[in-house]
Amino acid sequence: MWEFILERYNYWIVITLMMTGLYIVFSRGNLVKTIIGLNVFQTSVFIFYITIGKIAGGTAPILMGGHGGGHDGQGDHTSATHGADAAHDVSVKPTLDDLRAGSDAAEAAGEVEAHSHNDLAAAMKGVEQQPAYETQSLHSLPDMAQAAQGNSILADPGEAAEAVLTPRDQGLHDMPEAGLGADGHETLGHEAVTSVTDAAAHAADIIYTNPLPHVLILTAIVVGVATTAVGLALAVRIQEAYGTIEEDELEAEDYEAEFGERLAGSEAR
Amino acid sequence: MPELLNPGVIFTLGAFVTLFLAAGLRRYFMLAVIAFSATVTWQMDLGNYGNLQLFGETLTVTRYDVLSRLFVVVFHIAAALNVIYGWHIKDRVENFSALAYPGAAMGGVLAGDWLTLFVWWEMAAITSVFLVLGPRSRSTYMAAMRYLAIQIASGVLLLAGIVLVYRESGSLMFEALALRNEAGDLNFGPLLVFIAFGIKSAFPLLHNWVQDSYPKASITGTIMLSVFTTKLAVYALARGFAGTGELIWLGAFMTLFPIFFALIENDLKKVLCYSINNQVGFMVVGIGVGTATAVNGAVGYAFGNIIFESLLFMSLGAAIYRTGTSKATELGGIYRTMPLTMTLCVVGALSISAFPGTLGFVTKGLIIDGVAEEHLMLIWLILLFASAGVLEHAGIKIPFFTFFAHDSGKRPKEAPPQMLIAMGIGAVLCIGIGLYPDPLYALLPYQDQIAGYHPYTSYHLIEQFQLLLFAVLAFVVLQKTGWYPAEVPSVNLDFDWLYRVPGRAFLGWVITSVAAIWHLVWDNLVRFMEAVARGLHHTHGPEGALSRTWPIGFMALFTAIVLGIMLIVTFLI
Amino acid sequence: MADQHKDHGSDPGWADKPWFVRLFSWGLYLACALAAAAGFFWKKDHPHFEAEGFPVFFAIYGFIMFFLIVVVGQHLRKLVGRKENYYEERE
Amino acid sequence: MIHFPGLEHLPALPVIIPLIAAPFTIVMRPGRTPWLWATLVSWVTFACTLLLLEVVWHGGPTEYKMGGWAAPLGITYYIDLANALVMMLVAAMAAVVFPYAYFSVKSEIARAQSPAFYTAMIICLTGLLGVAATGDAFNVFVFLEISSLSTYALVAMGARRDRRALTAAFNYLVMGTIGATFYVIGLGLLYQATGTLNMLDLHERLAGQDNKVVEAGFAFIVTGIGLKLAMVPLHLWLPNAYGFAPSAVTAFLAATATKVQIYLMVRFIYTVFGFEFPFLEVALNAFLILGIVGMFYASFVAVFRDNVKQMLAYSSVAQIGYMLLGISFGTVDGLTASFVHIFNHALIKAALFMGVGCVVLRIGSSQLTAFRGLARRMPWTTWALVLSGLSLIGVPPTVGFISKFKLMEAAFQTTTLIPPLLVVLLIGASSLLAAVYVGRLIYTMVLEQPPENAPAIKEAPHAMRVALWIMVIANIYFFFFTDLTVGVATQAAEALMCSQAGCGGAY
Repeated sequence: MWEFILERYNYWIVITLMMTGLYIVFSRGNLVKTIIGLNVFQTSVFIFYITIGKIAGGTAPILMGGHGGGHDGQGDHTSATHGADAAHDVSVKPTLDDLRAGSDAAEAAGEVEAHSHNDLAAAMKGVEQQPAYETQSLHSLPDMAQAAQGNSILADPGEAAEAVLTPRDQGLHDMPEAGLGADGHETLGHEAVTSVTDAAAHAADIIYTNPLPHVLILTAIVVGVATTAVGLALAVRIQEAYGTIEEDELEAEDYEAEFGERLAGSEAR
Repeated sequence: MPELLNPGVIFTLGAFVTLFLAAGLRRYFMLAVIAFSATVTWQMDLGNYGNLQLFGETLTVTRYDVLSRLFVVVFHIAAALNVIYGWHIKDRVENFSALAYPGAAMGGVLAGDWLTLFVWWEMAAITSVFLVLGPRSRSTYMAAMRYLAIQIASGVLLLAGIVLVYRESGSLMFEALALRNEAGDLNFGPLLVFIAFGIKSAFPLLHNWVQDSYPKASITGTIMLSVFTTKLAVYALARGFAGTGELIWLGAFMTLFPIFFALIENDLKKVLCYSINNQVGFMVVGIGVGTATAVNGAVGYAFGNIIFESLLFMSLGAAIYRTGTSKATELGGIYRTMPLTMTLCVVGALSISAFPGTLGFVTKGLIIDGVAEEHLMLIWLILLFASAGVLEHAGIKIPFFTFFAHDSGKRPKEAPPQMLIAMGIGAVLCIGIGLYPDPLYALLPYQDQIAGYHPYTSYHLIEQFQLLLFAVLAFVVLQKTGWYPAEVPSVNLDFDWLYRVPGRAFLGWVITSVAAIWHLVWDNLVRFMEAVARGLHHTHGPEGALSRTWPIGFMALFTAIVLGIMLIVTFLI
Repeated sequence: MADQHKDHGSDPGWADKPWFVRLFSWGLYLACALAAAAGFFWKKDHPHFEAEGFPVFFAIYGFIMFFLIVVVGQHLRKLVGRKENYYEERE
Repeated sequence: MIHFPGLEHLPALPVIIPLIAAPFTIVMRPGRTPWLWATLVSWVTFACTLLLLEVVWHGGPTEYKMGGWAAPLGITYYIDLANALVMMLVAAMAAVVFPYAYFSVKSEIARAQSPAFYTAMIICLTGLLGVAATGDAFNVFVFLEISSLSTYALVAMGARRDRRALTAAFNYLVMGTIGATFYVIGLGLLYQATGTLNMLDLHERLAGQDNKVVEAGFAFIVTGIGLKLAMVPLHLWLPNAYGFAPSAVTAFLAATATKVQIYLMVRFIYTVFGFEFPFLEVALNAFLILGIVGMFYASFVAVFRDNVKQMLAYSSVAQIGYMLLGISFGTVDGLTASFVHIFNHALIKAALFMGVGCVVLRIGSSQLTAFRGLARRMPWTTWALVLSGLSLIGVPPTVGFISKFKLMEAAFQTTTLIPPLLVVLLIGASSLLAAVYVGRLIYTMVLEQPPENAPAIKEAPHAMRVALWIMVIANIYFFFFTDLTVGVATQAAEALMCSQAGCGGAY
């Protein structure tokens, strides 16, 4: 019982934060406090996302030398011609730059963050996907995707172990045939996976956490900051217009504006 | 899209143009529209026109056949008479309705499919509500809203019925429906349609809106209202439910009950409203019988009724226009200065009573013959009884109390020329078609049946003369003996022996108790609705709990609660 | 079709003059008599109901029914008169 | 079809064009320039969406890979008829409302703020189009927040006329953020269970998974989107936000924002989750009941409202009830009815709010008393309001009738908790309520006398009147020509239903 609870300590943190944030929103009449409560509430979500992506023993998802995979998209990208062999010592960063240069839409607004981060996510996934694509082992595609799925589920190891087994076996079976080694796979590898097959065993020196939730959350943080900013700006405007940011008083004034009389008991509260 | 151009559309378009014309110009334009529409109709051959494709179904905007033709013709006449009669009317809204409302009625009559019918059905409700609103006082507003609510309710029922019928038959064509299936059970879809038609044709217990709303309109408004709504419904019944047995009894009851209410009614406008109920009852009986003769009679009588009922309304309206009142107690003796109006009114009265030589005679006989042919003895007697009743309230009471009776001392001017012209045309039609009915007969739907029919046979004349003359004799006798109730409500105890007549006492008892129950129900309904409205205002009004602005915290909490419920429900499933 | 049993002392119109009333009454009696008499000479060929064969059926029916309507109606006014006022008060 | 360069980017263009155009707007000189620019942008965007709809209609669903990354991993824009229709609708509303906005904005918003205003409008347009276009669930969140953030700012700009716009915007912000956060939480849970964010991919991988994680994800997402689309108990933010926002903003939002959210709800229920889940039945039943409750509750409130803008805002809540009702039937017909109503209601409400905007411009108030005798003072505006009001009730020949008819037709063919006939009668009864509040407005405008000391006023400017009447005419046009609405909606609904029923053709 205790183990069950303690093992999931990260979720308890998330839930505590979430409840704290929401409670502040519920109970505080001060608009600034409401916004801060909202912020806390959002923060809990960030942590939740991070906790999804974390893999025990995994390191930050920045590619180490020698473990690059084909990471480019297919299409008419500048980096599209990179093959698996050419990409050995290319880290994620230049790829990201390429993507930035290539994605013509993203520069315009605050949305730039959203796009580039999603692209980063895509890039990390692409690393995994590209080899399979190039060898035209078409039916291995979903398998690879399944492996990725397994990976993410493994953040919650107890639940997902069985779910991963079958697709993983197939996936790992396909890959050597395609002459790829475990290149793509190990990038997002996991000890449970790597310990099962030989192919994976000698390739998985470094374990990365799942990068996708991180990039998602970077986006969410940007949104959260923007929301907080707009909310606080509104609070400032309300202060200018009403001379108060206490909700009771605002309500009383609005009531008066609507019905032309004081709200009963508004002074008392 | 000339294909889509039918009288209904022409009138409607014309009505919208009227909105933008100068007041003086409108009446000429309106006449021109009617003339144009008549020309278009004249040149149209029988058949279906204006097939539209709307969500996969074919709609027939215009079905011009023997049944719809008759109604279109008479609606044109009525619309024209109204415009002439109301030549002095400069009110924009009323002018608009004077075209749009007949247009909607004609569109409905010409509709070849249910959907088009529904569209015009609602249009008729909406365009006519402006007439009820006419004087724009608080009480007319309330009456208009009640009127609109009832008319829209009819529309909603119709739509629901249409959907059901469409589901069962897979066809949107407006054809005859079977109210009952082979096993004798009611078909639900057709029943809804039936009730929708019934509301518009003012079936018993669904009739109150007529007396409620019509008298509140302006004079011209009342005349228009009297013509179109109920007759559109009669057409729809004839098309959809001819031969439905239930209609016979409904119709018979419709001819009966207004007689009594009309007798004691002091407001002559309301007397004529009851007369509408009674007259529509005759038509409904004819439709219910459903044989060729009876249906011929029903639609023929609809034609006639539109003319002479309008004539009566118009002459009464002229008196109201000059004296400013429609109360029997405040009118009377004005034949001295309005002889022409009086004469024309008498023509209308003779016609509605079906005196030989008038329009009523040549049409009503068809219905009564249709009933007799089917050997429906009781119905036949009821219709004869109702004929005597019509003579009483429409044939005698209206002209007598308006123009003769006790002298009110009023000496109004003769009706203005445009009114006299309109009434004159009506009177000429009454007498003209009465003497020479062949053109009307040529318009009736079942030509085979009408071919051998001659209204002026000796025994038919004798029957009718006996019935009517002796009824008039009864009136004279009652007058001379002073037994005829004066227009001022007064009770003469000399007659209390009559109370002992069992039938009469029973009838009185039934009527009072029905009235009492009705008021009880209605009263409580009103009280209940008021309570509901108050309650709703309490909760939904601007200060009500359900519509006020809540604090953010509450809203957020509410959201969390909803989420919680969602989670619990999802988990439990 | 006129009567003068209530006169407000104003000038009697033509319909209120005794000669007209007399003329109208006698004309009506005569017409009634003729109509009733005619009933005996012309019969319906194929009556739908037995009643139709009776020569003065319509005359009697018309007279009685009219009479009935009026007397019943008069009574009803007393009974339902309340109803009229009632409606108006509600409005 | 003529092929010209850039056409392969067509699915992304409606989102990209306004996105790029937005930052330029903010640096423009206050006054006419930003308005002209925004109008131009909206027209170009509208043209793109029309073209896109044409392509999808005749060429089948199209896919666009952002940055060239393939389907399950990269962000794809997946455009089928459903979102092509919604995108077209949103862009069309922008194309009409933006030109309309000039005079209204001039009087309601400080001149210095006008570049910011149009920037926010364009960004809002971007966000709404993005939500509709994208096939990636997380991307939806991003666009959702893009549109929402700009909306908060837009609503707050109504403060110049009535400071309550500020509190309304603040409430909206808090509620909107909670909704969006719920959505993100739900999405995180789904990601945890599947490892993908692509909608079609989610659908495949969710198949057969029915555990607490998925269930919780579902509950969070439905509540989140439900909040954004103002489903009845969660609608509290909407009336004030619409009521106090500048007129042009209200017209645009009322016509588009909730519609896009409804689309999103449909997308999640039919595409992402599909019918394999027992809890879906619960959600549909909840929609059925909440829809009906909303129809009546909000209509009743609308009846008693004296502020016409708020009255119409509550009416919007009621109309959302109709759309939810259509979704809840879980049939092609029901879904078609919902889509048709999404389209038609956008036309209706845009026209109504634009009409009210004209009145606010000339009389300076949206209280019912300001409408007294309006027929004589502003006949064009009045009759536009009357016609679109009739459309709201559902009187033929207006689009409102088509909506009601399709909905009733759909109701008859379904078996739900509530007997079909009752549902139909309820729909009819709530139409009567609409007739009451619209009737109240029409009576005030047409039959009451203007106040005695009323100053003479001019009709609304031509730009506004033309835009308004375009909407009114569209209200009548789409009654007679239903190919675009009913035709496309039916196909879209069939495709959506097919995708979950496994008939294979759709994807």
